Amino acid sequence: MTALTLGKAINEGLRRSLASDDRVVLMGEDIGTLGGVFRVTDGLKAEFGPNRVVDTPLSEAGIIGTAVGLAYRGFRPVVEIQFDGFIYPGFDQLVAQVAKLHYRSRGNVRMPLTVRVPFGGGIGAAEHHSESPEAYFAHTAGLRVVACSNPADAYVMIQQAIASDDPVLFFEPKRRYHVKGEVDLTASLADAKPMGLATFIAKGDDVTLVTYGALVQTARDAAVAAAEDGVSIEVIDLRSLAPIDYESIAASVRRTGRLVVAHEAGEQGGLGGEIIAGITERCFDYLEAAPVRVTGHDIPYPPAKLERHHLPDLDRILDGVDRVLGRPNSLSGVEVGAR
Amino acid sequence: MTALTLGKAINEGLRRSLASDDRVVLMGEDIGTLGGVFRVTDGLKAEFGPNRVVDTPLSEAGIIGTAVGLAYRGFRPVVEIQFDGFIYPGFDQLVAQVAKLHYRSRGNVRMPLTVRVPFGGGIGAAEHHSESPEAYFAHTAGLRVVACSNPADAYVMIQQAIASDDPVLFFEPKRRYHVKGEVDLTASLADAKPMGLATFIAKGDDVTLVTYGALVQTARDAAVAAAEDGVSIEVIDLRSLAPIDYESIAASVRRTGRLVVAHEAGEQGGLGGEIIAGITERCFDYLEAAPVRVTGHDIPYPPAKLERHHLPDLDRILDGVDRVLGRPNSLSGVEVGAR
Amino acid sequence: MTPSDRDATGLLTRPDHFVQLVSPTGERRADPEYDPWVADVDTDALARLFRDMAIVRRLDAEATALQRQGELGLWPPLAGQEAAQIGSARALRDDDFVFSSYREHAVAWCRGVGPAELLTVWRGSAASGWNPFEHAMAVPQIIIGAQALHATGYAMGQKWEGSDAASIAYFGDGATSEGDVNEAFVFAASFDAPVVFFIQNNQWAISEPVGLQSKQHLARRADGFGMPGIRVDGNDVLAVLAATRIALDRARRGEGPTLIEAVTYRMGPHTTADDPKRYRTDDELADWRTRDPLARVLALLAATGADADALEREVAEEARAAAAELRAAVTTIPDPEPMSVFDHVYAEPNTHLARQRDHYARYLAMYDETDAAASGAEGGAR
Amino acid sequence: MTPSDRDATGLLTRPDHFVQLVSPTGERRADPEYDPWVADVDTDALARLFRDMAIVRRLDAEATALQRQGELGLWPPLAGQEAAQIGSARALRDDDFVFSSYREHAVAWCRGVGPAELLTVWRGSAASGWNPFEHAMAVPQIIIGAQALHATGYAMGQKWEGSDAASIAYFGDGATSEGDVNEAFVFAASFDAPVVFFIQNNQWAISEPVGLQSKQHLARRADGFGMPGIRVDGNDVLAVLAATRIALDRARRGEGPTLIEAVTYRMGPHTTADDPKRYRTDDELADWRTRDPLARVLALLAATGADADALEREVAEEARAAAAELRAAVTTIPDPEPMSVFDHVYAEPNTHLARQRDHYARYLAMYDETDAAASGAEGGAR
Ligand SMILES: Cc1ncc(C[n+]2csc(CCOP(=O)(O)OP(=O)(O)O)c2C)c(N)n1
Ligand SMILES: Cc1ncc(C[n+]2csc(CCOP(=O)(O)OP(=O)(O)O)c2C)c(N)n1
Ligand SMILES: [Mg+2]
Ligand SMILES: [Mg+2]
Repeated sequence: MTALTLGKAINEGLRRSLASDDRVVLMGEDIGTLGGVFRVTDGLKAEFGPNRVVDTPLSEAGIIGTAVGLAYRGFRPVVEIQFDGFIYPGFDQLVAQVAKLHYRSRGNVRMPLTVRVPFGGGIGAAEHHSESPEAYFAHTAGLRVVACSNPADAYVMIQQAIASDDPVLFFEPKRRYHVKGEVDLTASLADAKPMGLATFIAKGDDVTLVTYGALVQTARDAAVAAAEDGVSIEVIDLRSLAPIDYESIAASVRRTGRLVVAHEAGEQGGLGGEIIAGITERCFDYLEAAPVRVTGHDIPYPPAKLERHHLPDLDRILDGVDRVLGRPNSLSGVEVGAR
Repeated sequence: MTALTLGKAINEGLRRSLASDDRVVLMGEDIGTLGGVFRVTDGLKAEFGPNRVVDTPLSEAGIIGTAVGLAYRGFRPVVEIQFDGFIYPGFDQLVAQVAKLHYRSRGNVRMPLTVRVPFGGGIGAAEHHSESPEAYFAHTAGLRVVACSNPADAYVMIQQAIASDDPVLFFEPKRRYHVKGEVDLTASLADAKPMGLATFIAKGDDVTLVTYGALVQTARDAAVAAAEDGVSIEVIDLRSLAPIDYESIAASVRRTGRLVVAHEAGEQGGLGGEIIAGITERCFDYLEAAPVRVTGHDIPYPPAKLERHHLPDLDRILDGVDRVLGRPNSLSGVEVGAR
Repeated sequence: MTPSDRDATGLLTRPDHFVQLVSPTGERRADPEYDPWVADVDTDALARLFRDMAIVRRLDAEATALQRQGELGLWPPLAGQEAAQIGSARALRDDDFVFSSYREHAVAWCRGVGPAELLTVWRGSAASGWNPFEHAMAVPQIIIGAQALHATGYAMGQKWEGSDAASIAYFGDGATSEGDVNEAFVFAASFDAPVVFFIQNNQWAISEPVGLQSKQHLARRADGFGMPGIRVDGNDVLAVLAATRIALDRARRGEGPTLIEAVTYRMGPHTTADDPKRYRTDDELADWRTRDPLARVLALLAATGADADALEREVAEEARAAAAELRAAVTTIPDPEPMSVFDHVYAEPNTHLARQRDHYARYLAMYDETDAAASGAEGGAR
Repeated sequence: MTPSDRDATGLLTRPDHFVQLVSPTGERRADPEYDPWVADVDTDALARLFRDMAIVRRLDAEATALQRQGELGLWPPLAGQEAAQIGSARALRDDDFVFSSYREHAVAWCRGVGPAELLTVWRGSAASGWNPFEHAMAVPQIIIGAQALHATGYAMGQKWEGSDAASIAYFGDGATSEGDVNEAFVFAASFDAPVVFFIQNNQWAISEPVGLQSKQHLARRADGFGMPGIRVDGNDVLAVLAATRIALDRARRGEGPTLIEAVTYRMGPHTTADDPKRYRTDDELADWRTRDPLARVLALLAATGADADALEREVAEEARAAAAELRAAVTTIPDPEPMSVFDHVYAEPNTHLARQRDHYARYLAMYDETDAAASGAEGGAR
């Protein structure tokens, strides 16, 4: 085991994928010489050369569209989108091409792209640098969507995403890039937990708390805090956002009867709704209270000095837990059905 | 009252907006000389001239991006996207600019754009011509999203959308373009029902059935068919997809205790999940069964000969109604929670 | 086929040159720069090009008829663009790769796409009609311009592999306004990708004249992106062949992309759903008919002493046969199985889709049972 | 200011001309085409241009320092690009409209944007610092290239209204690879929009050299889109002024868009978060220092007999004062109210957001109550 930051763990995962399959190519803005604005690809161009780690022109549609062509040719492109908010110029190529080509070609053309997206807020950044666009992609048939939350997972999951014959949107919680964790660099992929499965981060009996990405750590902290208060929270790191591992969540909710979903993305049309609907469908008779969403507001990502009033934090998650438990909370006494 | 097709009703609404406000400009591919591929803008260029009804170069980002500039200058651009599947090249301008500019400019710059999108399937079209991308926009803070379902609404709502100081995605159910209905062309906008409110299409006591766009007619037919079977369905035409008129839906569900949501878009991350979560939050104690989604599959839109196996139709909606009522249905005996 | 002493980049020196080797009336026009590239095209070869064009014109007409008769959902006719498509596609090697839009039926013909394969997607029977790797040609692209980037990426891969094969992207005049096409130019130039950008400027993007997209010749777009641009008479099959060969030769030699603007005309509607009378005049059409790509080849053949009439008759017969084959093929295209709607969404197992598929199978089965139970009852399940 | 006998489209005749009116060492270079456009720039006017450049350089350095000291979250320095920005912005009329990227602090200076207005967004205190309509300048655009389309649309509106005002879009060399910028060229040309596309080619897009984006001079991009392109020494304030005036004049006279490539250099990091040592050499920087935009104006002034030393001293004093004002301003920027996070999402009432806002207000209020109840307790609510 080696202690690595999450960013470095991804770097090592990329290195291993590059080394083990010469069809893997990395593409993106500033990923080569500079090693990426977060240094996630640091050293890889020097090691594998400019045809394997490719600095591209400044054009997201161009990057994804040429990656499609490379996939046609049998390559496995790993694309970096510099920040979450810069993925939209490439949206058409992702939604109309990457997601659909396997279907369109009746299985003849595979699109084993991995699209790496540093996502989420909490770093005091400028506009467009803190977004959580994952729901757009989870709603897009043909794509798989995953989010890592810790170095060990990140190291394995990036390799699984690259090895997948389906296109994978790979979300990296940028504000956790510098958090360290133990990583087994020699772990074999064959034995690894599939990236489609969720992980139980903390066991608990009273409430099931589902989240992903940067908020997993916050949820874990919330569980610790709640335990002091006598509330036992089961924390699930979703990992796969599409498809969702409903089996794991449902198993938990059948025990706890209560569900809280937390994400940084806005509530309206966010994944919280999907998960609550999916679980209500599967566990209706087990639910003891209406599931609760704790999310970012439905606003454009706010300026840095306001982001703490946007992002779910430990206290807001615990307030959501209180709501689902019917304990005193911010909405106590409010007729929530009112409008 | 005049009997008009839905397409013609929108045409009349556009005409009235163009006539009453000289800052209104229509922009799009083939909307001028040709009058649009669905003829929705027929005759308007001849009537208002080429600076009011503008044939643009073939570029969706270009259309929406220049419309942003026109809005800066005080115009009210009404943009036509030729088909649903062609909106994605303009996604970045919509999500990163149109949706955010009022916020970014602290209220100084208004974006009173209307983006007209013929949407949905059922017309036997080629790929990319039958999509339902509404959930992407409903998840985008700063946008409003509406869908009309009949000529009378279409005539009023298009004018309301154009008059709105917020950007509105205006979804038109293309397979209903040719369906006629009575329209009051002299109706005053001031008295009209706000486009943010849902409409009760049929009153009923047993099940609340929520849908929008082309499926409203299907839902109405389903209610008639169910009535023969002794089941009383309340049909709600959502009209506004963001924000959602939860007050109307909740009022209904509190009476019926049962909710079915139907849409052509895929289930995963679709609006059905949002509505079920929102209603569960508001009406948990009133729910007598798990709400049910009846949606298109989570697949790329299939070839024409398969679309009837993709789109929810009367029978699939009634099967969903049977599920929520616990009557024999396609999933009878299936442990739905199994995975 | 490659005049070894020639430097293809010489074409950069005449950016405004309009390449025409055969005039509309069939005269052979000498062009010292382009002639060597078609020196091998003797009477027989020219006859073969004519044959290609005549057959695809006939197939196109047949497909239009099939659409009118309800056998196809839609058809985008190529009539008028035979020389642009045949001239360019006949310049390709088998191991070059084609990325086209929806109108390149003649290119598909050259790539060996069969009649049923060609019609499948327009009949609405399946998401596509052929395996791209069998014909080295991607299936039709409907998102305007998107394929330009795919061709560029593919070519980058060809280059990185050290192959001397190239790729070619076909798109229309309207497509040049899309960001994707311009970004493809940027990438192709930056990576010296062995790709040919082949614009069929057929004067129209549905109802919009090319002048709305650009006030400059489209071939001139190339220079600013750092590649040569060739403006060629797209109704002159010989000139198109020469231009495409030059561009492919540059690509193979590692000199990067070339842009070709083939000036041609869409004689028919945009698709069978379109009515061109709403936006263009009969005169315009009549004018372009005088520049018909087939007629001039026949005239040239006649002028060079070939028995053009005999050829025409012979080829007409072949074309009739091909059309009959096409017509026969359309009914052989199988209707898809209902459950195939779920096939190929993913390459790997997907839990969510598996469940959805399973539920839909039960739904369909319920109807079968209901039908069986109420056998003879009309109106389906309910 | 407009030599009435000149046809600005004459510039099309010299597409490869590199416009330079003042050499790096301060010699005035005659240019018969461009000289008339700056004939009014006498010693005083030149001194004013120098003053602008010197002050913005100082302000830029101060802002960088403020970032280092934690007063700003981020700062994208303009150092090196003073002539490009001042020369172009001083060519504008008050009723022209500016759409810029994030680095055009000198343009903002010319538009009368105040120090607090300038810093607000970089301090992270609000979504933007000024009202675009007060300064006829949009707030900074971070999505690369998006503003090129906004400027084009705005200009279309100006034209439709019959105004003779113009708009200008500022973007970088890297931005030319984005689809949006190319689509803006298409629209601008198609509608003869009175817009100036002003590229500051500062040689780098973060770590990527301009050669990765284009192998051709960026000014050459213009011709293929049907507009003139001017390549100008972006470190020569006089040349930039002349070029921008020509372009604006064309716009006002209904002749449509012009593309200007101002060849300049970013002396500092991309932003304060960047470390340029990772991707470029000290030699390169040193080389560009010899082409400094300020030094050459001083040299020219000295050569024309002005007291350059006095001017420099005087302006340094002014710049110091401006910097002090900037520093003072930063702390006057109010911290935002928590609930303002919900402001201005919509222009009209929105039921969903109103409910969400209401819930969050209750949430915050709960903490106030808890705080009040447990007054003195540490660590917030829990
Ligand atoms: C992104 C996108 N926008 C719009 C359309 C609708 N559309 C289909 S064909 C067409 C015109 C294309 O013109 P051109 O590129 O000249 O090709 P041509 O049809 O003339 O061969 C348009 C606007 C589309 N298919 N894709
Ligand atoms: C759409 C988009 N992609 C990526 C980025 C990240 N990014 C910010 S600045 C920059 C480089 C811009 O280079 P250039 O256009 O030359 O402008 P300069 O910074 O040199 O002034 C990049 C890639 C962005 N802001 N927007
Ligand atoms: Mg065309
Ligand atoms: Mg730059």
